Parts: sequence; C-alpha cells; structure tokens
Amino acid sequence: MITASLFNSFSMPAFLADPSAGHGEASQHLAQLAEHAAQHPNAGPKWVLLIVLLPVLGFVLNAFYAAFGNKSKIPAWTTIALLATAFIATLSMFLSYEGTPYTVQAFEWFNLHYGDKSFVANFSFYIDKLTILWMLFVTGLATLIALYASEYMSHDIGLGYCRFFAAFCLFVFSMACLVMGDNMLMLYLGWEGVGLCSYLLIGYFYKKPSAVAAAKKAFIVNRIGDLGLALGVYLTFVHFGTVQYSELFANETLHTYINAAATGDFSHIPAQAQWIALLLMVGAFGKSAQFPLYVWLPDAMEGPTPVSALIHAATMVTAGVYLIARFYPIFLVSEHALPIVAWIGTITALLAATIGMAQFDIKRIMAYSTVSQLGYMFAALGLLSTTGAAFHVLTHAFFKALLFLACGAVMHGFAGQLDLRKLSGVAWMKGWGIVGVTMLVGCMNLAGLPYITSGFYSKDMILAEAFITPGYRMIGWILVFTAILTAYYTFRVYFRVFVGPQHAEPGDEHDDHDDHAHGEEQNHDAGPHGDHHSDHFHPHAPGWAINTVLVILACASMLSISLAYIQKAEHHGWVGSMVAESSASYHSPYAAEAHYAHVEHTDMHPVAGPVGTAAPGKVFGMDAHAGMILVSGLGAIFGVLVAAYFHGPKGWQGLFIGGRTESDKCRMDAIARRAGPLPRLAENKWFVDEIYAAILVTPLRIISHIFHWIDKLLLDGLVNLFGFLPRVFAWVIRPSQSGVLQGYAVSMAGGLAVLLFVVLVIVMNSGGAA
Amino acid sequence: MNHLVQAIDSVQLAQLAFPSEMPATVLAPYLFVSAAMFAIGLIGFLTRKNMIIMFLCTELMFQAAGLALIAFGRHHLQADGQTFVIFVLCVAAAEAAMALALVVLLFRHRESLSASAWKELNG
Amino acid sequence: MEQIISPIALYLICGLGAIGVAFALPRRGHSGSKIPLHIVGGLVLAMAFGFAALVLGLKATDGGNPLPNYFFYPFAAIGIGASVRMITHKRPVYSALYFILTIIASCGMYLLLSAEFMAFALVIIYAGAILITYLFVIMLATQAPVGDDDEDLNDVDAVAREPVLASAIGFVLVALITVSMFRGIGDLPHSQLSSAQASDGVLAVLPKKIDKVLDRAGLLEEGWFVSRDSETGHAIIDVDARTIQIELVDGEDTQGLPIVLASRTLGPDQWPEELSAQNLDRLGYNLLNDHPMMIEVAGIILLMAMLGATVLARKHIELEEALKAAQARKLGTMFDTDESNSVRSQA
Amino acid sequence: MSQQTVLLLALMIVPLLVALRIAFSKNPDTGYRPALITSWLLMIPAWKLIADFDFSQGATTQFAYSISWVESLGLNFSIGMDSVSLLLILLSVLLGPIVVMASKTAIVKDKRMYYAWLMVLQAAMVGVFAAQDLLLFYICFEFTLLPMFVLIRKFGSTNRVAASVKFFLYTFTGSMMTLAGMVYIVWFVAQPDQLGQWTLDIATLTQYASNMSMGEQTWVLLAMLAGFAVKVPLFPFHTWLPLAHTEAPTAGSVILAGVLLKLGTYGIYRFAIPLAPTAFFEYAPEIAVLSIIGIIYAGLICWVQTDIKKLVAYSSVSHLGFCVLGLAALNVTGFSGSILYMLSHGLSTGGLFLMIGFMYERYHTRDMNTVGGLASKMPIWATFMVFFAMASVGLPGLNGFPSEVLCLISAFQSDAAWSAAGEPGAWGSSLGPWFAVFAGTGMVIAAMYLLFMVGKICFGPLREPEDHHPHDELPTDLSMREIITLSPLAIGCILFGLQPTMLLDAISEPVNNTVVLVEQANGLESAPTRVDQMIEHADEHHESAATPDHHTPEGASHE
Repeated sequence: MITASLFNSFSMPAFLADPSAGHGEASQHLAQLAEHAAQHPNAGPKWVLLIVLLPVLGFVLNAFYAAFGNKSKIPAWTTIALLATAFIATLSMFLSYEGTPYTVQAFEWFNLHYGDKSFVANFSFYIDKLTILWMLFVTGLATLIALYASEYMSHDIGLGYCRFFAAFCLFVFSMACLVMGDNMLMLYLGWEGVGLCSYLLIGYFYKKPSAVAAAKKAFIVNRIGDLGLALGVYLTFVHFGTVQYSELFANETLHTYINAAATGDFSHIPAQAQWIALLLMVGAFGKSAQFPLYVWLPDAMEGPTPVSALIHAATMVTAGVYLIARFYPIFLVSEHALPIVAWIGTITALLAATIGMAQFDIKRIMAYSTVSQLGYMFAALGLLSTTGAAFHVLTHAFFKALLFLACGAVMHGFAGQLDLRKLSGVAWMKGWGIVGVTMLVGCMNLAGLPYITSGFYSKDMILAEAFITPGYRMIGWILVFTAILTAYYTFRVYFRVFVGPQHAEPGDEHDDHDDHAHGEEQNHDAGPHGDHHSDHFHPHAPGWAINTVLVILACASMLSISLAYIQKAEHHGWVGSMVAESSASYHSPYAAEAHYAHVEHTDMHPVAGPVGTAAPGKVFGMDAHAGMILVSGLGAIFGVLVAAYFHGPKGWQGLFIGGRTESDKCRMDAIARRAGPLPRLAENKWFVDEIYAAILVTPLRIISHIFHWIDKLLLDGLVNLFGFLPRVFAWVIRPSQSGVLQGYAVSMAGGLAVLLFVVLVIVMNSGGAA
Repeated sequence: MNHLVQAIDSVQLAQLAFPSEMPATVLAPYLFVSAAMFAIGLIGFLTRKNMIIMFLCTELMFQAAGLALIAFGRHHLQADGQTFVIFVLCVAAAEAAMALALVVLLFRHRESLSASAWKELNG
Repeated sequence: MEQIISPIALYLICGLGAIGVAFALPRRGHSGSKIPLHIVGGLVLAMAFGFAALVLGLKATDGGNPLPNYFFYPFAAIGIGASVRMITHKRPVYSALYFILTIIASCGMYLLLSAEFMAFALVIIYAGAILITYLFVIMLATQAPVGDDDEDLNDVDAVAREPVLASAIGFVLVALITVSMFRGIGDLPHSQLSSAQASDGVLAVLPKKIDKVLDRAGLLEEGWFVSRDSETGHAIIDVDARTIQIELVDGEDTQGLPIVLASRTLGPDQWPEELSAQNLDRLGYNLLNDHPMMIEVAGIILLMAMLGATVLARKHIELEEALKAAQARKLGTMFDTDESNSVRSQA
Repeated sequence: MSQQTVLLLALMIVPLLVALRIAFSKNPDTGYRPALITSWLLMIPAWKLIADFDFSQGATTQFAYSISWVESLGLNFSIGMDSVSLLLILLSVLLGPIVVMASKTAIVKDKRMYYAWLMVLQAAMVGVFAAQDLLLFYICFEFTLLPMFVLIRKFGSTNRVAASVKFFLYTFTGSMMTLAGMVYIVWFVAQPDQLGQWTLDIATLTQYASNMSMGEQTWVLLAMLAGFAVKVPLFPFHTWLPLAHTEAPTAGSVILAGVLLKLGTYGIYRFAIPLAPTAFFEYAPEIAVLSIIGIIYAGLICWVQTDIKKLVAYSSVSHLGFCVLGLAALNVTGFSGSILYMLSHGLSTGGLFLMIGFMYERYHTRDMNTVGGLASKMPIWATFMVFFAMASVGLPGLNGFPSEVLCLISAFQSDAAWSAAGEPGAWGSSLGPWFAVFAGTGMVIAAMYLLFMVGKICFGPLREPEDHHPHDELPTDLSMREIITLSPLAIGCILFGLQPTMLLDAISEPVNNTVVLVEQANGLESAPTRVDQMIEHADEHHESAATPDHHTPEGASHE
C-alpha cells in the first residue's frame, strides 16, 4: 500500500517542458548517429574484435593448460598479457574514435526472416563512447587484477590456478560482449555469461558448502533479474521490431514516444512500450544488486578476493547501470520506470549502509558498501543524471577495487582472517605499509572526503542532482544521510584493522601450497591446528605484484579527480563527454542549467508531478553544487570523526579521541549492547535473507514437495488406476472362465437369447413385421 | 373326413412334384417341432457330461435345422432347402468324423468321457 | 395375417417344456421317491406338446386354414419324444438308438414335405453311417457298466450338469426364436411360381427326358423331337398352358444347328400323364446349377475331416532309436532288392 | 531413384540388416563392434544428404521415393524429407554412435540382443521422420516403442518391468487414439465431395483437412493430441517419463530424450496443426496453458528430487513445455523456436543423461545424497556436467538459448496488442504476454534445479557410497572413449548456440508455409495491428494536440 501510494505520488518529471532545453535536438542527434550506424553496418575496423577475441583465446589457452596439467604461473602470465593487449586495443579504440558510432561484425548469429520482417541479432559490436568508457575500465582493471591474482592465487597453482584464470578470461569476454554487443541479445549473452563466470568464481572453493550455496544463490537471484531483462528484450523486439541498437535508436516509433514524453504526457505511449523499461529495470536490479535482489552480493564474497574486486565491485555489478544508461531512451518513455529506479537506488543505498555498519567481516562490509554505492548510481540514473551515474561507476570501480584488493591482501596474509575484531594495527606491521596507505586512500574515496577524493566529486554530482530535481529532495536527504553512514563504516574498518595496537588472530585457512587447500581443512583436526596458528602464526606480507597493483589503483583513484575538471564546461567533465553522444546522453536540464547558466528556474514547473518545496537548484539557499560541497563534505568528515570516536585506537598519535585499547573492545561495543535490538538486527542484515527464506524459498520448497506428491499419488495414481481397473474387472469375471466346455456353451446360448430378446423388443417397438 | 382323404392323397409317393402351395398354418407346426428339437438338442448339449452324447446333441440340432430348411423350401416351392440339407449332412458327417476321432483321442488321455475332465483353460 | 400362435401360449408351452425337460434329465438320489422324476417330466412334456398341437390346430381351423397332414402328429410326437429320451437316457448306447428314432421320425416329416430324396438320404447317411460310427465309438470308449442298476453307471452319464439352468436357457431361447419366427411367418411372401412351374418348370432344361416320355407315349414320329431353343438349348414348353412344341429335324447344318423341316405344337390334351419333373430332377438341377460351389466346399470339408480324423485317431507308436534304425535298414534292403530284381529282369 | 534416395533408404535399411546380422550371430556377446561401425558409417550418407539437400527449397519434399503398395486404399511406401525432417534425421543419426559408445561397458550381458534392438530403433527413428505417408509414419512411430520397451525391460535397473510396461501401455494407448484421428481424416478425404479416393499422402491430406467442420477438427485434434501429448509429454500425461527415464539404460535415456520425445512435438507440428488448423488455432491457448503448467510444475518437482536421473527426466518435461508453447503460438518465431528446441534439447539433455550414466557405472547409485562432490575426484566429468547443465539452463551461446528466445518471443507476438505492426502470426488471438511471463519463470526454475543438482553432485565435500570400490575397467575420471562420446554433443551445443542462423535459414521455408496454411485455414491475414493504429493516433494527437483520447491500450495497467 505504501509503495502504491508512493508510486502515485510521483511520476516522471517533465524534463522537456522547456523546448529550449534542447532534448528534442538531442533525440534527433542520437537518431542521426544511430541511423548512420544502421546504414553502414560492419563499418568499423576489424581489430576491435581483438578486445573480445583475446579473452576467448585466454580461456582456451587456460583450458589447455588445465588439460595438460600445468603447474606453474604461466596461466596467470598468459592472461595478463592477453588482457593487457586487450586494454591497449581498447585504448586505441578510444583514441581512434571519430565521433560516430560504428558496428563491427564477427559472424551472423540470429537471422530469422519471415514475411518482410526479420529477427536479426548478429554477433557484432557497437562502438560508441559509452562502450569505450566502460571497456576502458573493464579491461584496465581486469589486467591489474589478473596481475594481483597471479600472486594471490599462487597457493592454488595447478588445476585450480588454470581454472581460475580460465573463468577470469571468460568473464572479461562476457563483459566485453555485454558492453560492446550491438544488440540486446548480445547484451543478454554477456549478461548471462558474466553471471556464469560469477557463479564459477564464487564457487571456486567448491568444497566449501557455503561457497557452493553462495554461488548458487548468486546465479539464481541474478536469473530472476535476467528473466525481467529477457522479457524486456523480447518485448522490445515484439514492439519495435528490432533488437539492434542502431536500428532501435533510429526507430521512428521510439522517437514519437520520446516526443510525446517530452510534453509530459504519457497517456499516448502504449503500455507495452512503457513495460519494456520496467522489465529491463528488473534485470538491472538483479545484476547490480539492488533491493530486493541485492542479497546475493554479500554472499558472493565467498569467492577469491580478486573476483570480489573485479566482478562484484568494479565491473559486473555496474552492468545494471550500463543497461539503464544504454537504454535511456526507452526508460524515458516509461512514466514510472525512472522514478522507481531512483527510489529503489536510494532505499538500497540506505539499507545496505545500515547493514554495513554492523558487520564484522571486512569483505562483507565492502560488499554492502558496494551495494550501497550501486544504490547511489541507480539514484543518479533515476534522477536523469547518467553522467553522475557513469562518473560514480568509474571512480567506484577504482576505489572499491582498491579496497577489496587491500582487504584481500590482509586476508591472504592472515590466513583468511576477515573479522575486524581479531585484527588490529595491520598497517604498522612489517611489510604492510603499502597496504595501509593504499587502504587509507580507498577509504577516503569511499567516504568522500571533500575535494581531495574522486569519490567526493562523483557522489556530489548525484546529490546535487537530487536536490535540484523538483520532487526528489527527499532522495537527496536520504543520500546525504547515507553518505554519513558510509564515511562511518568505512573508517570503522580502517580504524579497527589498520591502526591501533598490533594484534592478529589468523583465520582458519591452512596456508600450504596445496591444490585443494580450501576444502580440506574441514577434515583436519581442529584442535592442534588452532594452536599452531595462534602460537606460531606469522602473517606473510604481500609481494610485489599485490603492492604494485594497490599502488596503481590508489594513484588511479586520486587521479580520477582530474576527470571532473576535463571538459567540465561542456559536459560535466570527461565522463560527461563520454556519455554525451551516446544513447545515455539525456542529462537533466536542471543540472545543465545549474551548472552552466546559474539561472533561476522559477518558470520550470513540471507539468506532471509535484513540485519540490524549495525552488529548484537551491540548497540552503545556495547554488546546488556549492551547497552539496558543504553538506556532503561536512557529512563525510562528521562520519569519519564518529568512526574515530567509537573505533579509533586510544591516543592514536594523540590526534583523535578514540577509546579502543584492544582489537575487540571499543566504545561502540558498549553502546551497541545498550542500544536494544537495532544493532543486532543490522548485524543480521535486517533478517532479509531469513524473510526471503520464510516467504519465498520455504513456501516454494513446500509447494514443490506438494507437487511431487501430487505427481506421485494423484496423477500417477490415476494412471495406475486406469491400469488397475481392467485387473479388477478381470478378477470379477475370471471365475466365469471355468474351462468347462458347457460353461461356455451356456453363456453362448444365454448371449444368443439376450440378443434375440433385444431384436424382438426392437421389432415390437418399431411395429416391424407384424 | 375329407381331411383323411387329403392325407392319403398326399402320401401317394408317386406324385412326387410339389402338389400345391403350403400355407403358413401348415408350416408353423413343422417349425415348432424344429424349434423344439433344437431346444432339446441344446439342452442336451448343455447338461450332459458325456462328450459323445454332447456330439449327438449337436447332430440333433443339425436335424432341427434341416427340418426347418426343408419345411421352408416346401413353403416356397423351391429346392434350395433340400440342397442346403445336403450340405448340412456333409458338415454333420465331417463333424462326426472329427468329433469322434477327438473323443477317442481325449479318452485315451484321460480315461474319461467327461467334458469336465478338460478344463485347463480356466481363468 | 395374424399371429399363428399367441406369444402367451407359446411362453406357456415353452415353460412347460422347460419344466418337463428339467425333470426328465438324469440325476441320482431319487430312488426313494415313488414316482420317478423323469416320468413326471415326460408327462409334463407330453402336456406341453399336446397343448401346442391344440393351440396350433385351433388357430388354423379357426381361420379355416388347412392343418398339416395327420401323419405329421405321430411323427412329431415320436421325433420329440425320442429326442427327449435321447438326452435324458443314462446309457449312451440308448441315446444313440433314440437318436436313430428321431431321425426316422424326421424322415417321415420330410416325406410329408415332399422331400423323399432327402428322407432316404437321411436314413442312409445318418442312421446307416453316422450313427453306427457313434455306436462304435461309444462301445470303444466307454467301459461297460458292471450291472444294470443306475448306481453302476458313471457320473458322467448318470448326472446332468445344471439341468434347471440349461433347460431354462434352452427354452427361453426357443421361446424367443419361435415368437420372433411366428410373428412374421404369416407375412412370408408366397412363391412367385405357380405350382406347375414350381414342379415342372425344370422340364424345359431336360429336353431329352421330354423326348423320351413323348416317345414312350407314342406322340413322336420318326425324326421328330421337342423343339429346342437355338441359343440355350432348352425345350420350348409351356408348363402352365401345358403345350409342347415339337419339330422335325433332318441332320445338322455346318454350324451344328439342327435343320428344322417342320414343327407343330402339342396341346394340353396331348400332355402325357407321365410328363412331370421328379423331385430328384429339381434337386439335382438346383444343386449343380445354382450351388456348384457348395459341392466343392463340401468335398473339401469331407476330405479334411477324413484326414483330420485319421491324424487325430492315430496311435503314436514310440519306437526306440535302435528299432527305428532297424526299420530303416529293413526298408532300405527291400528297395534295394526291388531295384536289383528289376535290373535283373531287364537284363 | 536418385542416388540420394538410395542413401536415405540405406539409413533405414542398413541398421535393420545389421540388426538381423547381430541377432542371428552365435555369440551372445557380439554386437558392440558391428553396431559401432555401422552407426559411424551411417554418418556418411547422412552428411551426403545434407550436402545435396537444396536448402533454398526447404519446404519441398526432396529425395522423395514412393512405391505403391495397396493401390485401392492409397497405401504407399513413400519417403522423402523437407528440411525439418532432414535435421531431425540428422539428430537421430548423430546420436547413433554416441549411444553405442556409451553402452560399451554399461551393458555386460546379452549384448547381442541389446545392440540388435538398438539398431532397429535407429532404423525406426529415421523412418518416422522420413515418412511421407501417414501409414508409414504411424508404423515407424509405433515401431520405436518396441525396441525401447525391450531396452528398458531387459537392460534397465531395478524397477524396470513396471517402467517398461507403463511406458509401452501409456504411449501405445495414446497413439491408438492418434490412429483413430488419422483414420478419420483419411476417411473424410476419401468422401466423394472431397478428393473421392483413398489416400494416405500427407501433403494431399493436408490440402483437404481444413474442409472439415470445426467439430470434426476438434475431435481429430483431440485424438491426435492424445498420442502426441503423451509422447511429448504434455503436463498431465507425463508420469510415464520419469519412470521410464530412470529405469532405462543410459543409451535408452539418451534416445528417449533425444529423439523419441520429439516424435510428439514433431507429430504436432507435422500432423496436428496442418490437419486440424482451425481447431488448433481455437484451442492453442489451452494447449499453451498446459505446457506452461508443465514448465513450472515439472521444474519445481525437479527441485526436490534426490534421484539425479529423475531430476533430469522431469527437466525434460519442463523443457518440452517451451517446445509446445512455441507450437501453440502458431507463428514463424514460435515454430522456428520449437523446431530448434527439438534439436537442441536432444543435445543437452542427452549429454546430461550420458554424464549420469558414466557416474552410475562407477558408483551404482543415482541418489544425490549418497554420492556428491565429485568435482575433486572427477574434474573432467564435473566440467562436462557443468557444461551440459548450463546448456540445459539456456545459457546464451549454447544450444538451449536460441530456441528458448524464439519460443518466448512467439508467445508475446501472438497477441496483436503487443506485437509490432504487420507481424505475420499476430492475429490478436491466442497467446499473450502473460504466457511469456509465466513460461519465462521456467528459466529461473531451470536454474534453480540444475544448479541444485550441480551443487550437490559436483560440488561440496566428496561423498561416496560406503561400499564403493573403483570400477574394474574404467578409470576414476572419464576415459578417452567417454570423452569422445561426449565431445560431439558438446561441440554440437556450442555450434548450435553460436550458429542458429544456419538452422533457422534451413527451416524457414517449411515453417513459413505452415504458418500460411494456418492463416488461410482460419481466414486470417496479417493486418496492421492496434499498435499501428495507436501510433498513428498518437501522431495525430501530437500534431493537433486536441484529440480526446479514446484508446486505452489493453493490458496497459500500471497498478
């Protein structure tokens, strides 16, 4: 009921009320570009295919290594080399891009002709700036993380190592298909492909039941989203008659709809067209772990950390953002899709942040923070700021990968220990300095400390958008609050794990170089094992590969600040320039005005939807951007301070006011004990998993069992009954078959008599012969 | 009295052609006898256990059928009835030959003529 | 035409018959009762028979219709009585003999139905051949009872199986057959042929017989014959008008047709007394002309029956292997000697 | 008789001859080698047929051959193939060597009988798809039962007797009704006001069948569906399948899933639809509902199975629901998708059954609670298992996907309100988006049960039966023979997934013809649909900006 009223209370802001805003033109421009691509299919340079082919080659090679029992690091080096080449190819694709999208075809895939219609979806690729943007960080990060993994996975050298890198390559291939595909089926192929790789990599330690369960959960929850996506794709084809981007974006019908939406009048856009966006949205929610389908992502941390970093933080989970950005025109013609996206994103951001605050497993905290940050991106998309979303995707990719890899380094070094209560002062340990510093960089970015972090700029763009868009101020406030929480939980991790007194309890992972190390520890006797760890444990510090990658990523995080300033005037920065001229180029007129013109938008009352209480573009009476710098910057600092107060080490450098003496005793613990059920609820993730189990999984399971019994007893019973009836009948009449000749003769005579009688009756009734 | 004269007339066997049409009232008693004989044959077949008697009863039923055939042929003034009785006779003879051979065979196996001695086919 | 016999009466008769037969069928254990049950059954059956005769007779005389010949009644009575006795008698030999009696009674009825050939054929084939075979088999296959008492008889012969049920079914069946038969019997179409055509129509196909009879009656001079249809070869004779065309023939032409010199017609007054078709003529003609296939079928049936009976009744002789070998050797030498003999004789 | 016709005949006759040779050999353990060689050699004529087939005229019956048998009744022995038949024949021939190779160690006694019947089955399968005469089709259709019955009865596992009897009686009862329906059509066409003479030629019957009244067509359709729905199997008639699959030997399961089930859908496509077009059009929604119930119901049942073979068997029921859904949509995409499904399901589910068979040979149990976590012991096996499971889930790039896509699109398309302008097959009739949505849940459910299976059998800690000891002949992991057995299927899955266009092109003409036939029989034409009108209307509205709105598109509810 609440949701229903919520939906009714808002609808799509009529962003095109002002004809001067130029979106009709943008739409026209897009159509021209797309049409150009449609008229010149397969016009791009063929070497672009390398980006896709190299990972496939990597997969095949790794499979061969596995088949021939390779026991060296060659799989890793092969992968790194190939992915690096792919990255270079992407770079050259970026550099050689001339402003018009083009397609490159590998081979024909679907080609069904009937009548004058056809269902065409080829194995070909559509290159525009959005694609390039995504592919740059996908291939770049993949290369770096492969390097990292070459060291991280070294205890699994052998079959597992090959398996890991094969799946890794397959993932990059799938991601490339997802991002570069020139039609929705290619996107779907990539979409499912990354799902598969995610499944394989989460379940990498397949002997651990929890890993298997997490992998299964990830795949199935994603599959629910995929169902939405698939239906959306099918409906697109059914409605627009094509799934190819170039034709779709040049589709006249679509532009008719966009023009209709520009007037704020959605009543003439058929429901079918509006449903497409809603269905695609479900897919995006699944892949990008948005409420209510986010539950798989925290569990996915069962996988090796490089996987968490690449797939579950930087690239795959942003596929939902890419999807919505790519199909922005379709989302625009849906009255309710974008508002729902905005609200779901906001709710997810808040919910995940609250859960993240109360977790103790540092990887899970990062996972929830990922969910939360993805919520930001979705909110941005819903607020018509694809630029903001894309920028946040980019910065988030860097700093979250960094954070994960740093956590992974800790995990690697401390035998799988992830509990922040059992680690302390890691940064001060020998050989862990680089990890400590880079972790700090990552945390600052995630917390969004003002001006000095790229995370601040991207988040600020989203928050400003929320405040200046009429009717969405509430979202803005929620996101600001979430930003404070984010700062808190981020630095909670940092303060507890990386600074403070040096203390470490190793995890339960046996660190021998065994192929099957991760599964077999359960079979070992726990007692002596544990002693061994606590008494003689020496964390082994990260090697050069890990450190190099961490440093590069930290630098990248900091350097991406500059992106906000490149081409700031025209496009909101470099990312904006990449998003512009793609199908995602519909950025909010409000933002445009706020940024460039500083004009008061007194006359911009939307046709549909309620008007915000404050005049658009004003925060605390200031320009939205300036106001945001104030609000979110202060909020972030506030969050860090709170974290320091509750979790900071006592007297740490004499600078902060922390009260933690040992790793597991801090002020927060005392408060949490007294705060009633709330912290426990948050720690248990608001029991969302349990609720799902209770209202979805268990009933479904029960229904399945009921079906099983129905099948066994009722349906099969009926069949058996039909088989049984003749037997009963036979049992009844069998005695009549006495075997005595005269018995049969009697029945023959009797039968003849009956027959005659019947004939006689018929003759008499018909008044026959007599 | 003229009935008696008529009777003697028709027994003159020299006068062999069909003397005249036979009305239905004359046909009916013959058919009645035929039906009765058939019924008796049937009952005999159903009740008697001796296989030879049973075969005799089938012969009796053949006789009943033959009588009806000839009576109808006479009624219609046609020879087909008699022709069929010839056929019936052939069948009866063949049946008798086979049946008696069978009876002998069966009797050799069971030392009994009872039809009930052979009931391996019971269900 | 109305029903010959009322169904109610018919059911009654059949009911009586059923009761009678049921009583009359053989059984054990009634030696104590004063009146033997089969006597009672016989009486009931006689009642049924008499009642039937009465009903049929009354019905016929009511409408002024003719009744069957008086000889019919004794034949019918003997026939039915003998057949009842046949199925009720405890000794198979007697049954067979009673069956002969039934056959003889049927023969009588055949005679009344102007089927004298069939009557005699029946006696010869049935009574003479088939029943004798039966008697042989009865004697072969049955152990002769030790004494004359019923108690000495086998159960097989002495006890009827389900007499009541069988009688009921049998007579229900017969009641239904007769009811349905008698419903339509009055409406049976009469023969299209006149009586003369029926009996003498066959004469036309027997020209040589006509020639012979006319010749014997002195109606044909030298060279005269009955006229024959040039195509079919039938005699030109009108049995209704009782006229016969005769002609004077002088040899044959080149195509084998007779060269007719003169012809005239014999009137009804000149129709000789003896000129009539015998029953046998008609039967033979009918059999050979209308039902030739039946002869073939009957022949095959009889042949097969003969073979079957031979195979079935053959006694399997179990020979030892050695014995077989000896037999074969013996046969072999026999052929050898034959061969050598013939060779020698040729030489 | 052309060379190709001889080859086609050879595909049917050579296996029969080999079967006879095997059956009459003295040694009861013979059979594997001749069967193997024969089944490999049969590939040669099969490929020759493909090479010579004129795909540009896919709907024409090619390599046809007909000899009259009983002329007065119109009985002929006539064979030939259009592209749909060709592909299915190909599938049958391809599965031949695979099942023979898979049986090498699984069948230890009575090999002579086993391989002889396998060869007979091979011939019957080719015959049923090559038949151009109703009677020949029916004979071959029924003749597939007999070998299968023997394979289950003699070579199945513990409960084989009950399984074989149920399999035989159930399907046979159904197909007797099919026969009745077919006989009625033949009789109808033989009426003087129709063709006026007896014929069993399928093409001729198709021409006249649409003259039947609606009532007649309904009965004919019901009769034919009685047989075909049991064979597919459609939802309430599926209970024989899990039992038969579970008890059958591996090769039997593979053929059953790979080809025999397709006889049902092929029958619907080839007979039920063309011979009762009006009735099928009328009852398409009901049939679709049954298929969707089957998809969901069987899928959920899979989820709670512990017997792995039963799980895969139920998954067949679920998967073939998509196939029937595509047929019920009665449009080009639907038919194409359905035919693709017939082909693809044989590869992936056949593969799964092989995997299970190989596992069963080593562990002698199918209970997932007893055996599991095999990835650590049998990595190659586990890799293939995951691969085929993913193919079965419908992962894009593998074989399940193209067919699933087309089937679901077709369900959308067959509702005019949801279809783009002028789509052929969009008559505003039968199915609609809800069909697609509910059928689509099958995708999720498929992932649920297949991952459940993979998770239990491949992953997790190693579990083996307590009395397990290594197999005498077989290595721990897959042997080379077994890998070679699996490879064609795996390669087929990938090729199929990446090159569906090849197949779509091949079948496009017959499929289009069938759709046209249905359209004509129902007096439908692909008129501009309501969406078109709505668009026009929206344009007008946009230009004049004053027209009041009369249109509320159907299904456009946002509540």
